[in-house]
Formats: sequence, structure tokens, C-alpha cells
Amino acid sequence: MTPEERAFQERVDRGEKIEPKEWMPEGYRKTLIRQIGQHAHSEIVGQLPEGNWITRAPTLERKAILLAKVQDEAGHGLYLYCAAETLGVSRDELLEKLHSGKMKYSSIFNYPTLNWADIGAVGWLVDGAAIMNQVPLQRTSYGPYSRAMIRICKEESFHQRQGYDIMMKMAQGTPEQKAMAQDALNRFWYPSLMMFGPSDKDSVHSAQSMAWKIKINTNDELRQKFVDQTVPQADYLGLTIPDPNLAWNEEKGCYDFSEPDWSEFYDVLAGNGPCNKERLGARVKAWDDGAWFRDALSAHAEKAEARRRSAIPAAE
Amino acid sequence: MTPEERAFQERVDRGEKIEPKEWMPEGYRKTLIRQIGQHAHSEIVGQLPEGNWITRAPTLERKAILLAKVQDEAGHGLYLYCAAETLGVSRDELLEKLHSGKMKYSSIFNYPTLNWADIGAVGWLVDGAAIMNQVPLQRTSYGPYSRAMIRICKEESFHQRQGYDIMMKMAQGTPEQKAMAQDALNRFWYPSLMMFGPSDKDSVHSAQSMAWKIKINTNDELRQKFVDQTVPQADYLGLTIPDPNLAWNEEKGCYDFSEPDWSEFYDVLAGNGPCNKERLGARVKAWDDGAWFRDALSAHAEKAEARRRSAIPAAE
Amino acid sequence: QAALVEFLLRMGDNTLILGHRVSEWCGHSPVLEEDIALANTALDLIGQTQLWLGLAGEIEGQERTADNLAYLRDAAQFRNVLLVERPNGDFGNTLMRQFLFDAWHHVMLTALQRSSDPRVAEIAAKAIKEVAYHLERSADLVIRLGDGTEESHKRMQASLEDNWSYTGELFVADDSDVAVAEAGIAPAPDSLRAGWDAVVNDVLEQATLKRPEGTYVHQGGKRGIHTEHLGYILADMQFLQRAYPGATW
Amino acid sequence: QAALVEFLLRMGDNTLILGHRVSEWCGHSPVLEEDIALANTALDLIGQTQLWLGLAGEIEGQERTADNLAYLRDAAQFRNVLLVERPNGDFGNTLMRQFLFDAWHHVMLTALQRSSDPRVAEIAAKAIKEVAYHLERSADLVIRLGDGTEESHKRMQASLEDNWSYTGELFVADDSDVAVAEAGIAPAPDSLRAGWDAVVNDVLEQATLKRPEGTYVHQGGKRGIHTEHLGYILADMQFLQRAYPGATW
Repeated sequence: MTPEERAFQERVDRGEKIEPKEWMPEGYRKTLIRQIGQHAHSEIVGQLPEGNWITRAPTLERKAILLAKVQDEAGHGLYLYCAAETLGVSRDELLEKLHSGKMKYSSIFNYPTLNWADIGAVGWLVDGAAIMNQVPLQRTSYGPYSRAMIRICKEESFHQRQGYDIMMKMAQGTPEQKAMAQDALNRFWYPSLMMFGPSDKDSVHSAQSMAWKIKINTNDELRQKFVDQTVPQADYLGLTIPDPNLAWNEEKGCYDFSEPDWSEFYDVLAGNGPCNKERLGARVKAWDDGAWFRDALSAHAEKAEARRRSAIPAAE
Repeated sequence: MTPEERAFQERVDRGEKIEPKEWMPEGYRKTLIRQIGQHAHSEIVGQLPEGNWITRAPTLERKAILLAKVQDEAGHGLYLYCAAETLGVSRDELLEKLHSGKMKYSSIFNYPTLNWADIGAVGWLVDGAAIMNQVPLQRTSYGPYSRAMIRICKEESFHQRQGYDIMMKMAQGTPEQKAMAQDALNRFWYPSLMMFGPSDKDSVHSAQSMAWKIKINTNDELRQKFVDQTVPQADYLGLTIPDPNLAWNEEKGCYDFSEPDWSEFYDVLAGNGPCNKERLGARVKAWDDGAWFRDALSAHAEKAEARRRSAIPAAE
Repeated sequence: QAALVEFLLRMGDNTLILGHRVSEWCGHSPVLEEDIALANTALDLIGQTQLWLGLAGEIEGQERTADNLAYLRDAAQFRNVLLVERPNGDFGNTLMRQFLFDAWHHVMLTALQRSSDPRVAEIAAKAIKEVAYHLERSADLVIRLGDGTEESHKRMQASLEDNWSYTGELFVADDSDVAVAEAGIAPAPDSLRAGWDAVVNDVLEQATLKRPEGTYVHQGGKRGIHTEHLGYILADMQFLQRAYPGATW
Repeated sequence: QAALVEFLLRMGDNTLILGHRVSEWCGHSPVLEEDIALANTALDLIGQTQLWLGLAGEIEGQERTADNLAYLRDAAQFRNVLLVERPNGDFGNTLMRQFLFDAWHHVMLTALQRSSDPRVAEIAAKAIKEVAYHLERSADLVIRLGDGTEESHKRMQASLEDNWSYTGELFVADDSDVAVAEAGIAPAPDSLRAGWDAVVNDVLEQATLKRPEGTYVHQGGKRGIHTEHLGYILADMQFLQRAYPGATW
């Protein structure tokens, strides 16, 4: 470690926030860009599975709530791209990497939303898992990221409650509605567990990220916490978690549960999820189709600027 | 009249059929091309308003019947383009004129199909009016046209019965269904009357066409006949024809009825019908999007031909 | 009173169907800021729908809620103008349709704040704040895109021509319009024309776009005769309520 | 018996949903002959649907007609493979999807003619004449387009890649498939693979197309886990039956 690196690490250890113009190790910057960028991309791509039900939301109230949620997510994307920009990478560069497949977004969004209860399950489980990941990141060492997380977490927990409320209505509804709720839980349970990433023993960058306080807890810790939180919620709904091995472990004071099928995780990561092509394809199409729009706004701004300048008499 | 023209007219007067390779006046040929071409285009464009309900047909049986009908219509288009080709104009030339707006199709297809009863009304009224026009044309002087008409009329009257059957089910159905049936009749009544064209006194080419037996009856005759046939059918359905002036005229032995609003007719003709842009747009898009397909089939045919030729040893 | 219900349905169906169309863009717009703005516009419109249809059901007195009206009527019972149900087309077309509607919506709500019916005035007072922002935004974008690149200019002019013949319906009165106007509940539709023209002409001029000369007016929506598009909108929108009647969501 | 009903639903839902997709082309295809051919294919498939679902309802014994099954089940109750619900794409993609399905459909129906259940054998005997023609036609067009222009070749290769990972589901067996196979009602799904491979390899070779190497298999349709597209298909298809329950058409 160079003296600079040591000083940096000591600041992190003391719990100081690192701010944009301050010195930071190149690896720290790169890891942050990857992590914040992926998170931003996830917010954007995450609009799609929920957007799939906006036109079919069952009541005006539910439609409004879902629209507000999707709007929030786009807003989160915006904060996060801004946070990433403080590290010297532009939003367009990050998007280019998303579109060319060089950067990822959360694999969970490669699963389809097939019935209305899925919108509940996404809020309850997916946002729930996301919050579990994000709450500790409010204390992350990088200032802009930490501040973005504080703002985001507040909204996300609101979304999670709304999702749980949908599940509640469905679980207490007609037999068909309850079946949809159970079906949604069946399909989203393991993918939600995968959201915490592979077991720490298989996770490459974990140790360094934790030292830098870019990562606060291990994947397995968070996954356990998520299970412990979610099981009683499912019980309360009267729904069954699709895991025959799920059982309370008195000794450890937490639930035992089955690992997700990691081969599925790697399949989805490799592009073979149910919706990978559709999701990325939709984003690339939106971007390409919108090129004329973005070009026109730039052109107009230049014209307006030129007009402004020529309106000011040259100071001779 | 030249001697040739006189001889031609005498043949027509005797009821002889004119066949493709035989001499005919240029005006006869041109009028026929226009008339047959417009009829062919109408069959093709006519697929669209009905196609609009194929994916939403209320039973499998109705869906199958509608598919069969649309298939028949495309088939009619095919016969008619072939009949036109015997006059020395290719299908592609005719389509080019359709796409560029130089040739018309029946204005009735510029009206939307808004509920399922419209599919009944199209069969009952639109096909009904078409048959009224077409039955006499089975005796038209041009052989290929006459033969196409014989074939087409048989199928059309089948379609008309199917349409009337839909109306019957709707009129005898729930109050909502009956309301749809009445709504369909309200919207399709006057446009159907317009299908016979403006009153003969305003019709330019009529006299010559009748002499040539390209047109057999006057527009007003056919319109009257249509009204007289349709009113009792509407009565039987328990539906009200949207014309307060409709009344049986004992003296003349036929119905008195209101003229359609001819300004609407000319508006639609001028491109301002409810669906003009959509209908023609859909056809042009289908044609343009399909260019690669047609090109590929030609290219393959050439390759296959070349291979066939090179496989035969040259006869030296 | 029937005329008042009719009027409220027209207001609520306009916002419902336009909100639906706008929401179709979710996640597909050209830049993130537009995703946010469009979701926000749709959200406002759906919120207004709840108010207009809620009041319509209340006055009608047949125990129909805003949801009943939105989800259990078929196309022929819908009262929105044809303009709002037209397909989105490209993003420029969506913005042009929005601008042409916003300009009307704003003059309409301005007048409705003085409605003789306080319930109507109250909704209008709430909605106009949102709609003022919609108009500001859509007008600004129409100007920037009209006076942007050659391509954007061409697209916006084409969108203008495409939508133009659907704007006239906003100003055509029928008996029901006359009745609510006479009762002082709502302005006569054609009384809004001058205000609309002023806004539209000003924006089009700044946008370097040419106001179309065509005077043909497509209409029918206000009396339930729609385009073929509405049926497909409703098939999606109403699926769950139709497939699971009586369920609570 | 439950397995037999399941099997019949799978057959009928495949033809229903593919017939729906094909019928979407009505009036929009590249040449008139294709409009005719596609309407004809859709018509055959809908006719077969009536037979398969009719028999499924009969054997199920709960008084559900073919129409009840087609119009009153939601997506999770549908049993078609994912391949048939995929969007049409360009005309080449529609043809490629059709060919890949036809090739399977033909070997399946060939085997079903020897079903131990005479009702199944009878439907298969009727359907195979139609399907033989579908296959002849789609194979011919795949060859001509694959070996056509550079552009058509590129499009067809892309369509092949896009659809490829959805073909594997046709050959994967679950308990229900095993049960009907053991009862001699239907062939084991994987027993059809060799016949399908032979046809597909031959046609692709003539079409100068490269068989994709990917082995990933998208599945779920046969147990009711579909793509997001099916919900939209059903919203349209079922609208009238859902909106006007109990009406006669």
C-alpha cells in the first residue's frame, strides 16, 4: 500500500465520506462506477416488467400507484447516473456499455411479470431484497453514493409496502386471486434469493469492496436476513414459500432454506433468462429510435445559444 | 363510329362475349381496367375492416367463418387481377396505382368496424349491396370478367347469409347485443346506399358503359332494389333503419327513402373518411415491408433456373 | 343532469384514454428525463380521471364508481374525443398530440374554474395546476423539436398534419354541450377556440411549423363513435376487471 | 385421464395460439397469395383447435366446450409451448416459426395416427392432411428465402437464431407426457426429435442456413408459465366473451 492508499483507507476506516474531487485509488473508482452504474441500469430496465402491467392495472388507484412507482424508479436512475458522473463517467458512456452488453443490470428483471400478483411480488420480494442490499449502503464510504442511497431507500420501502398490500389483497381475494399470488411467489422466490449474489465463498471482489466500505455485508448475511424477514410475511399472507426444506433453526435463531439453483443464475447472467433479449432489446430500441429527438434538442440548444450571442452587440 | 366499332357494338348487342385477344375499342379496355381494378382493390382493402375482428371473434366457429371469408376475398382479388391482366395491365401496375392514390377502392372500406355486429352488417349490407351490383355483371360483355363474376357471386351470397346470421344472433341476443346490432345498422345504412354511386343524373360515364354492357343497370335502379330487399330483412331482425322518411309507396310498389348525404360521400372519396389513411397506409406498409420477400423469391427463381440450365449438357 | 353526467364522462374519458396512451411509453422513451415526465403526465391524467368519473357516477346516482365507469363500459359508451385515442406514433407525434390537447385542456379548465357547479370548479382548480405544467412542457418541446434539426422539423410537421383534423372535435357542440353551457356549468366548446388558436399559433410560429390549412374535422368520439383503436385499448385496460368480475384488488 | 386432458389442451392450445398469431397477418402480408395462404393456415389451425379442445372438454367431463376452454381460461391455464406465442416479427420470422412448428406438428400427428385412443387417432388423421400441406409450404418458402438474396438470407438466419431456443420445449417430457406415452396415446416427446431433426436439417441445408449451435431451451408453456406476450393475446381474443358473459354469438 502506498502512503496515499494508506491514508485513504484510514479515512474510510474512521467512517469519513470520500467526496468527488478527493483522491481515491483507481480500483475504488472503477468498482464504484461498476456498482453504481449497474444499479442505475437496473432502475431503468426495472421499469419494463412493471410497465408491462400499467395499461392493465385493475383499478385506477392501482394504476396511479404503479405509475408513481415507475416514475420513482426512473428518478432513482437519474440520481445514480449523477452519482456515477461525479466519478468521471458520463451517463451516455454508461448507457453505451449497457446497450453493448458490457455492463449488466440486475438479473431479476429478466424474469417476466405474468399476472397482476407479480406486481405485488416485485414490490414485496424484489424491492424487499433491494432494500436489504441498499440500507447498509447508506453508510457507504463514497459521499454522493451514500446520499443517493438515503433518498432511494426511503422511497423503496414505500414501494415495498405497496407491493405487500397488493399481495395481501390477492391472498385474501377470490380463489383465483390467491392462486395468482401463490404462483407469483413460486416464481419470484428463488430469483429474489439470487439477487444477493452467489455465496461469499464464490464471490471474487467481496473482500476489497468490504474494506473500502463499498460493500457492507456479505451476500450470505443479507440473504439470511431477507429470508428471516420474509418468511413470517408469507405466513401472514397464508402463502407457502416454495421450499420444502424451509424450517426454523432454533439453535441458530434463523431459518434454514434451500439454495437457489445457481446454474439458473449463471444461465440468466449469460443471456438465457426468459426476457434478456426483450429487455435489452427494448432499451436499445428506445435509445436508437430516440436519436433524432436527442439530436434535435442539441441542435435547438446550439441555435438558441447562437441567437443569444448574436443579439448581444460585440463589445468592441 | 368506325366500322370496327360498329361491328364490336353489334356483337355486344347480340350478347356475344368479347374475349381477350379480340379487337375492342380503347375506351372499352380502359373503362374495364378501371372498373375491374377498382373491384380487385376493394377486395384486398376489404380484408382490413374484417381482419380487425378476427383476433377478437367471439367463438371459434365465428373466427373460422370469418377467416374463410377473408380468404375468399383475397381469392376474389386474385381472379379479378387476373381478369384485368387479360386486358394488358399487370397486377403490379394496378397496385402501384392503388398505392399512389391514382386508383380507388370502394369507399365503404373507409368506415371502421367498431363492434362485432359490424362484421354482421358488413356481410349483410355491404356484401348485399355488392351482390346487387355484381349479379347483373355476370352478364357483362367481357368474357373473363363475366366468368370471374359468376364465381364471385356464388361465394358472396354465402357471405351475405353468414352476415345476416350474425345480425340475427345479435338482434335476438342480450339487450347489449341488440344495441350493437342497431348501432351497426345505423352506421352502415347510408354508406351502403352510397355504394351504388351517385344518382344516374350525376353519373358521367354511365350511358357509354351501359351500351358496352360493362354496366347493366343504373345506380338508382340498383339502390332501389337494395332498399326493397333490405327493409323486410331489417324488420325481421327487429331493427330500425335509420331513416324517418322510409315508407312503402303503394303506388310505385317500392320503398321511398332518404338520399344519403352525398357531401359525406365526396368527403370520403377525397380522402377524409374515418379510415382512409389507415387503410391505404396499411396496404402501402404491407407492400413496402414485403419488398425483400418478393425480391428474394425472384432471386431464388433465377438461381434455380440458372442451376437447371447449367445442369443440362449443352447440345452441341 | 343527464347533460352534466355526459359532460363529466367526456372530461374523464379524455384524461383516462390519453393517460393510457401516454403510459404506453413507460420505459421506452428517448431519454430518462422523458420517462419521468411521461409517467408524471399519465399519473396526473389518471388522477383527474378519478375525480371526473367519480363525480359522474355520483351525480348519475346509479352507484357506479369511477372504476366501474372506467372498466365496465364498452367502446360505444366512451365519450372521449378521437384525438386522445390515436396511436402514439413516434415520440414527436406523442408530444404533438399532447400539446394540441394540453392547449385545449388548459383553456377548458381555466373556464371551468368559474363553473356554476362548485364541484366542477373544484376539480378544475386542482387539475389546472397540473395541466399548466403539461402545457408548458409540451409547448416547449414542440418548439425545440420544430426548430431543431431538419429531420425533427419534418417529423413534427408531419405529426401536426396527422393530428390536425382530429382537433376540431374539441370545439364542436352538441345538445348536451349546449345544455351545460346554458346552465353555466361549462363553456360553450366554440368559445374556447380563440384561446386555443392563440396558444397554438404562437407555439407553432416559434416552432417554425406551418399551421395546416385543412378544415376537415373528424368526429364521433363525443357520441361514442370511435376509431378502431379504442377497442384494443379497452381490451387491455379492462382485462382483469372483465375476467374476474367482483374481485377486490 | 388427467394426463390425457392435459395432452389434448397442449395440442389445442398450440393450434389456437399459433392460429391467432398467423391471423394477425390478415391483409398485411407481402403478396396476395400469402394473404390467402396465411388465412388458410389459420383457418386449419382454428379448426383443429375445435377438435382438440372439444375432446379435452368432453373427457374432462365438466361440461366445458371448446369455446369455454379457449375463451375463459387465463394465461396460467394455457398449455401451449412458448414458440407459438412469440411475436410475428417480419414475414420471414413468421415463416420460420411456422416451419419449425410444422416440422414437429407433422411428426407428432404422424405418430398420433397410431394412438391407442381412437378419438385421438381420428383427429390426427384429419389434421395431418392439412399439416402436410403447411409443412410443404413453409419448408419451401424457408428454402427460397434462405437461398434468395443476401438480405433475405440474413433475415432468415436471424429468425432461425431467434426461434431456435424455443424449439427444445417441444421435445421435453414431464410426468403427464410420460403417462400418455405409457398408455400408448401419444409418442414420448423425445422420440420425435430424430424425425424433426431430419426434416429441419434437410431444409436448412437447402436453404443454405446454418443450424444454430445454442442448446439453451426456453420452456414453461406446457406447465402454464408463459412469456409476457400471451396475456395480450388473450386480452384481445377473449374480450367479447369476458365482457358479455353468457351471450350467444
